[in-house]
Amino acid sequence: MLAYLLLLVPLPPLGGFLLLALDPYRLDRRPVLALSLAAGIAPLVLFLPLAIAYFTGAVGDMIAPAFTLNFGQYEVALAMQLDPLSAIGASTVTVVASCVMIYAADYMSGARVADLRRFFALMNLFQAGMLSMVLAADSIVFFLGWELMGLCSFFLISYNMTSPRAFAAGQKAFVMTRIADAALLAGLLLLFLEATSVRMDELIPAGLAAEESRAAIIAVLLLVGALGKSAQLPFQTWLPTAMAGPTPVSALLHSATMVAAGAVLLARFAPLIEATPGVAAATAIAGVATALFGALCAIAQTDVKRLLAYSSISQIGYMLLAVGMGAPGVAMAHFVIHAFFKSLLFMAAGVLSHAGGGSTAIEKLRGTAYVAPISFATYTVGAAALAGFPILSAGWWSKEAILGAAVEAGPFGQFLWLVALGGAALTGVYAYRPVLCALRKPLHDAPKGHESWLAVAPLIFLAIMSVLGGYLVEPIIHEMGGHAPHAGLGIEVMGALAAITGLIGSVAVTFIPSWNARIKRARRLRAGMQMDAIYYAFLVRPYRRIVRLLSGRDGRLGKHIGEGPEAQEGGMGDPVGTATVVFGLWLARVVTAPFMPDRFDTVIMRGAREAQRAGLWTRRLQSGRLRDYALGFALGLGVLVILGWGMTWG
Amino acid sequence: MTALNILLVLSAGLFLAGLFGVAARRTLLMQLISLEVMLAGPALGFIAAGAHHGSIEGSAMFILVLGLAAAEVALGLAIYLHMRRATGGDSDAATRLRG
Amino acid sequence: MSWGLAIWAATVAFGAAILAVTRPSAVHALLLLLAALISLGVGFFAMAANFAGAIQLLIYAGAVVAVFVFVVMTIDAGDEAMAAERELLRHAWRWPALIVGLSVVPVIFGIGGGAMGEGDPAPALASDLGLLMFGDWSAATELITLLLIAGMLGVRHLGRKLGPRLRERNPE
Amino acid sequence: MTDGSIWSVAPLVLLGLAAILAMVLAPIQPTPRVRIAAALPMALAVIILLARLGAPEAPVSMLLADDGMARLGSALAAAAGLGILSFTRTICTGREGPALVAIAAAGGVALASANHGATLFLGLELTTLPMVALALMPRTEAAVEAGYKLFLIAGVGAGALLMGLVFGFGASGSLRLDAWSVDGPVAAIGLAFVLVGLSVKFALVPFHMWSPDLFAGAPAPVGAIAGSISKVAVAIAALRIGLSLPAPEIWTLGLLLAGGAAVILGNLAALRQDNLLRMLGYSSIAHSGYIALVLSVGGELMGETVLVYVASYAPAIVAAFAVAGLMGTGTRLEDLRGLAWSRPLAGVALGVALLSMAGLPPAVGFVAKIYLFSTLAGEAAWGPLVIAAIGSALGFAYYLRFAVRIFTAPRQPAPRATLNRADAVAMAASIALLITLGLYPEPLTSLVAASLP
Amino acid sequence: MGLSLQILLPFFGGLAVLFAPRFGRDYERYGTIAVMALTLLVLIFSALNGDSGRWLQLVQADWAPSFGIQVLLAMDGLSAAMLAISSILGIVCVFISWEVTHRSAMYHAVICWTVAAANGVFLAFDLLVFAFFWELMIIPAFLLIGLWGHGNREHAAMKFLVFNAVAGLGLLAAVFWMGATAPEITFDAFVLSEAGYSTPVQVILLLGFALAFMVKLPVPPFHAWLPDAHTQAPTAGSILLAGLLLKTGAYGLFRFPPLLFPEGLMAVAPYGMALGAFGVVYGAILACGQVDAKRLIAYTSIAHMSIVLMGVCGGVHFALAGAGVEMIAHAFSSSALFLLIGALQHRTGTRDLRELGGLQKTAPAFATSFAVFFAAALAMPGTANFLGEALVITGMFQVNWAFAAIALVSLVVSVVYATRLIGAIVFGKPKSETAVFEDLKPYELWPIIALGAGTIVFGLFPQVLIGWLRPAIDAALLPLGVGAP
Repeated sequence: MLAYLLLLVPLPPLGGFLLLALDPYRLDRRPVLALSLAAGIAPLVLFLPLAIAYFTGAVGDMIAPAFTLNFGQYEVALAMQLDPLSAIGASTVTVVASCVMIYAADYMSGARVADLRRFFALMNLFQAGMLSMVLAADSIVFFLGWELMGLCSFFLISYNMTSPRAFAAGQKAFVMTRIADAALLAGLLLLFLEATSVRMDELIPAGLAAEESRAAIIAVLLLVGALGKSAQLPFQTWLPTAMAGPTPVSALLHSATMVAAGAVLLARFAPLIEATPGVAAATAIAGVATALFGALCAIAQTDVKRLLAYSSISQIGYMLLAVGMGAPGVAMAHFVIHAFFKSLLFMAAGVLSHAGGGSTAIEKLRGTAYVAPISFATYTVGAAALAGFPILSAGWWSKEAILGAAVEAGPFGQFLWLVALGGAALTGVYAYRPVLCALRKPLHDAPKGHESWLAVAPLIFLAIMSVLGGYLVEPIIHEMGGHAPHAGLGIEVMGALAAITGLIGSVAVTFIPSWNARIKRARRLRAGMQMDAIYYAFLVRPYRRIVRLLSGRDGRLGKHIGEGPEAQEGGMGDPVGTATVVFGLWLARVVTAPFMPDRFDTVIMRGAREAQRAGLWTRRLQSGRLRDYALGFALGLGVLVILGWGMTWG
Repeated sequence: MTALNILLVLSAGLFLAGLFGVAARRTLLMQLISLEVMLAGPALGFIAAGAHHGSIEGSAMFILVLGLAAAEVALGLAIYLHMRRATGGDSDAATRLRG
Repeated sequence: MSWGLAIWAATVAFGAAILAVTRPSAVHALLLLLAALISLGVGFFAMAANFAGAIQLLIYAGAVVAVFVFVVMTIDAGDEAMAAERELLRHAWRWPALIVGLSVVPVIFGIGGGAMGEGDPAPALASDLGLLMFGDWSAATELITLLLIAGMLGVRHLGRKLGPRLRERNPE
Repeated sequence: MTDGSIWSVAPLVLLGLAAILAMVLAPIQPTPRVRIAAALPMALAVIILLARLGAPEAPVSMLLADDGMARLGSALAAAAGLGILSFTRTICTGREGPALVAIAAAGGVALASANHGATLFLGLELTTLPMVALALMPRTEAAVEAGYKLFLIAGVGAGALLMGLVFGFGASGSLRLDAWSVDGPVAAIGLAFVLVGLSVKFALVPFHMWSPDLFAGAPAPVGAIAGSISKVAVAIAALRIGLSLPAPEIWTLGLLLAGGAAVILGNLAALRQDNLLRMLGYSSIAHSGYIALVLSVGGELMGETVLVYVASYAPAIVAAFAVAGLMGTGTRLEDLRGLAWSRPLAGVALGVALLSMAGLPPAVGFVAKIYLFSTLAGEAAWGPLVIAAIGSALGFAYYLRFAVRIFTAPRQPAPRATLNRADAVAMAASIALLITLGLYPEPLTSLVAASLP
Repeated sequence: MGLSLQILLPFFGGLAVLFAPRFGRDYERYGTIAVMALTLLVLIFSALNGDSGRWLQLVQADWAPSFGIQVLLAMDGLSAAMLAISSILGIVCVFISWEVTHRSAMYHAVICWTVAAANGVFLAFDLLVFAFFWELMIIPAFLLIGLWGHGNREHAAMKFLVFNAVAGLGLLAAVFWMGATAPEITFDAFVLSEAGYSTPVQVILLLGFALAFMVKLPVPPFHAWLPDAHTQAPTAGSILLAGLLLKTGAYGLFRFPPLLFPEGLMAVAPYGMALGAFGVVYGAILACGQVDAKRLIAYTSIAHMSIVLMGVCGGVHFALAGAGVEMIAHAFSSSALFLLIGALQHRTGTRDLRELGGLQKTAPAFATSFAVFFAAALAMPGTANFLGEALVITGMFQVNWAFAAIALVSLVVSVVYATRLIGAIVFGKPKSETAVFEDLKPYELWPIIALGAGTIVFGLFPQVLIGWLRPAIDAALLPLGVGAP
């Protein structure tokens, strides 16, 4: 019976979305805010008792079937389930979503009612999508949630309708994530063909039982799906530009939930990844490489949101490293902790930038520490967790767990551990830059602005979680069936040293003018190693040239088709289509010219002229003179009589 | 070469003479006269064949031919009188309808 | 029943016909036509088709040609008309002669040579003709009367003074 | 006169009565009433003929046959006459119009049931002379000229037919069509002459020259008679000759040459015609050509094809001429623009008639075309098949040229002209006939199959 | 009896509607709706109490025995779905052309006749009658584009006519040849299916049929008529064209090749799938390059229908089910998009994407409905389009992975053109044309809601739809001897 409660969890946000989007009752500002908050927080209210009951063992794993489909002889049962992964994921999502909803209620209060309604509708839809993905017991609901998140991210990134930059960012995000979704869909469908059923608990064993090459392909496809959605290395360019969206969106989607969905996916299908060693290694390498890449780029950022974006990329890199090392539990632990402190950082940065005159540049944040002390304090706690400040911050525990898991995974793991350690140090450098900047004196006018308690409350809660979260790491790992890695005192000391050097580096970079100038000059690094420009040059521009070539916009193909709309500028080219028309015209002219009763009148006139000449000849015959008619008669008579007579000779 | 053969050849001759007349002569009157000559041909032919075969149908057909000739004369002359006013009796001038 | 006389009469008629058709003057043509028809009548008598001969002489040669003469008299076919006619005829007869000649050859040899099958020649009695015309051939008699009526209707309309409406439709 | 034969001669008698009645009443009564007086006996004749279609044969005299072909032909001729009566207006055909049309119908009936030389000759002449007389009625110069041309050529044709009968009579001793022996040269030449006589009336090339001028010059009823009554009757007479004689070479070869030439010349000449009536004239030559090709090819389907073709052509040409009569003889292509909108019934009637003549699906012409092509293909007569195909392709071009013009939007909205009731009835009847038979050809095909031996 | 009503009712309804304006204003519109609704009711009634065998309903009566033509109408799940769509789209057309006043009686009559002809195609199983309705269908569409279109409509209507008429010849030739060579002249599809032609003969006949279906589908290279026809057609014309005429091509491919030429189909299937794959990519790429909104959607239709072609040629249960679902989904989504673009053009007078924009601000209802069908256009899960494409991809995975990959590429490219479309129309600052823009009127909103509901309901609960198509799919698979893998 309790299982059906599970089905109810994603329904309130869905209902909220419908009410807000279709807006049957023409709600005003206050009811809209109230409804959004209610719909946003309801899943937390519904799911928490279930989660607590589950974690305390009061209720075991359960599956709530929604309805069944049959394709021919296949029975396809859609359902939701409660198991360690979904419990942890769902609880994190609901908690973070509620915080962001409350924060957004204050942050977005300046918008028009219509925009507000649209914003909260999409946020609720997103939460429904994420929850249904996490709780899904079968691949169809999973993919439904997965794609729904992609759609909402597109609309939310381009929330600011009038700015073309926002729309471009949204489009780029949607296209890149869609490439990954296509790979994921392929993987899921292949799995479905293997298992002839959609249920996760049947897909995974079937995937394991599949023969070598197919299992490898499926694993690679799933990995690509994860990389795309979580903006890992090959697909990472869309996340920084996605910062064009409002801060709550960044806080919810592009830090805690959607971007980390890749990690949840890999954790869900971890057995498949581990079954094929090559793919596991690839995941780990991709993770570490992205972590390093993200950290490096973050250092050079001048905008706090882009900095945090790159930091999300690198943190998720760590999660992938954990999964690669065969410890999905550790990855999920870091997912939880990361969700807390990353959303905290985004929201705090939002308040600070509001206080610092609205721009998110780090320079503009100078002196905001004194204007918005609480949010500055919470930001500092978040930064500490991000940098993995030893013992005190939750980030340290989850990062240690990951590094420990890497060390335990053998010689290859130790090498990755070393790289990850460097990454951790770099993380420390960029994590504290905004904090230190905010502490410095304002250049000229002192920043004013205030902190409303509505915005600050979630920050405080998240700050607490960022500190106390460390205690959650052990239980999460055990819940997920992994064992907490104890890599010995030396490794932990090395970790702490890395964090400390990070802090020192950050202080140095901020306050030593020469280092600070070098960071400002690192333009290539700031632009994410120009990966964006490279993609544009090698992928987007050739594609645009093909499209223009085929659609005839460069006019070359369009002109010679002759009359009709083909010749006008714009989207008419379509070589294959016009090829058929040209062939048809040629055929008509050659074969059926005189009989084509059709608009191609040039053809008709030529055909008609021959018939006309013959017609004229016959009409001249009809001279009108009676004597000629009589002559014609006599001629006919003569011919027939001669023939008649001739016939009888035989 | 029985008598009937000769007579039939002569009746064909009459017919062809009439046909020549219609084809060659331009004035309406002469064309009408040639028409009468043409109809005289079959008259002779029917009577000759009827006599040769001893069947009365020849004479009967002769009477029918006669009836036709009479009707044609009437109509022909009426048309001739009417057209004389417009085209002066010349059949070649009457070419309003052509092409 | 003397076939010789019949053939002789037919040849005379043929000669007269040829001359009638080629004379420029209408009056000469008319007279020659009359001669041809009369000689045909004699031929019919020679072939013992007395009733047909009588009809030929009385109606065909008499009444029909009489109408022609009457019409020719009303129009003054003077000599300048004859000159114009001769002019018109001179260079117009070559083609018709050739084309009509086409069918003369097969007629002469085809009909001339064709086997006619021996028939039992018998005089065509008027009584048999009457029996046939109003017995088996009653339908044909009815139809020939209808034909004459049609001709009469046409002539009567052409002869009538134009009604008011018709006159305004064609003013001439 | 067994009782059966009374019914077999009744149609001819009724038509004669109609002619006489119309002639008598012409000077006294106004023409519409005269038309009704002529129409009633005709309608009765049609009904009797259709009723007796299945009845046993009862020939009234040796001159008139009474088999299925004769009855169907007579019915079509009489029905066509009825249709033509509806648009013989006093303005163009004088007070004597109805009488002449009745006579022509009687001639058609006689010719359709002629199995003897006399009725063949009389039937042929009875359809021609009324046409000449009718052509003269408007007394305009063009009409009289057309009448004269028809008069002379038809006279010459009649002379040729008579010579043919003379030779046949001379050779075989009897004037009955089925008694001809075809072996000697005399009979062959005789048959050639008869073929020439019939071809003149059938307007096959090179004897067709009177037809376009007559259609263009003379008033509408004359063209209608030439197109429907005379074509139907001559086709059936030719069919009867073709069926009774054992396949003489001259007959089939003559028809093949004349027919093929007619199809090609008729269609080509009609291609660039702008005058509606002249185009109909040339296209009627072409349709005679198609029938002649079928007659020349023979085969067991020949009878059915001729009857179906004729039955489908007659209503179409009558409808076309009803509309042409309404719009005057000089109607050019341009005058037809937007006819469907200014005169809906007339526009649709002409449109459907043209579609049927072109042989397009919704109208019965399509069925006739199927029969035509299946006969030609069935007998593997590739020459005529190719000629017929080219002909009908050309036919599409000029028929559709006129048909499309009718349905295009008029430049300036022409006033809605009112039709008199008789015209409206005739047009509506022909549309209904053409479309229903086109969509559901079963009654026509079974009727034709029943009427053939 | 119910079946023949499906054809006769709209036909005679059309005739009645012609004279409806005499009785009062807008009577022709109510008349058409009544006719369509009645047809739908009759359909539902005859579908519900249809017998459980292969065919829900079967009507057999001879029409012209001397030519071997008979009235043979049969309906199963697939044709029932198609008939339902045609009636629904008929009603939608009437709603959205509420402001068409130029010769509106004839306009509504033509709509009825298009539906009648399409119903004829969906029901006829006598090949000649099928070919007859197939040719008949072109005429009302030609009139719709030719008379009520805008811009260069004669050219477009003529191009449409020539393409479809010439293609129809292929079908006619094949049908006549089959009918003539059959032992006794008959065009009955069931009798002919046992005629046992040899494989090469089957391939040739199949090409004849396929030519007609592929031009109507349309699949490159026979698609040149679609963009012109759509850009010049009135809104109702576009909807009937996209929603109905394209489906007859798909229905034809779904029904006749497997029934009549199984071996021929198996021989040709790989090439068919390759052509479909090419069509998917080609249509999608061209859609990205379009400047005119309707042209863009026309090219997306080409891409979607190429997926249907791939599905039908797949010969596997999933592929055929996917093709069936995609057909119906595309009917809903493309009709709705055309409706919206039509409404847009009606208000702003232009379809050029460069001059539109910013509708979110001025017309939120329009923007929201556009968003729903934007999701459908890029096959977002939860819409029927996704289900169709996913099934086809699954089928392709079973047959050939390359084609599956290409179909996946179409998923990605569809995002590019879909975002380009919504970006140009909904996003951005309102330009001069779209500054004053009154929102969707009720008579435009209700059809949108109906079509949206159709897409979403079938997307989330496809059970109803797939159940309906099962018998048709199994029948299509039987002769291929493939059965359920």
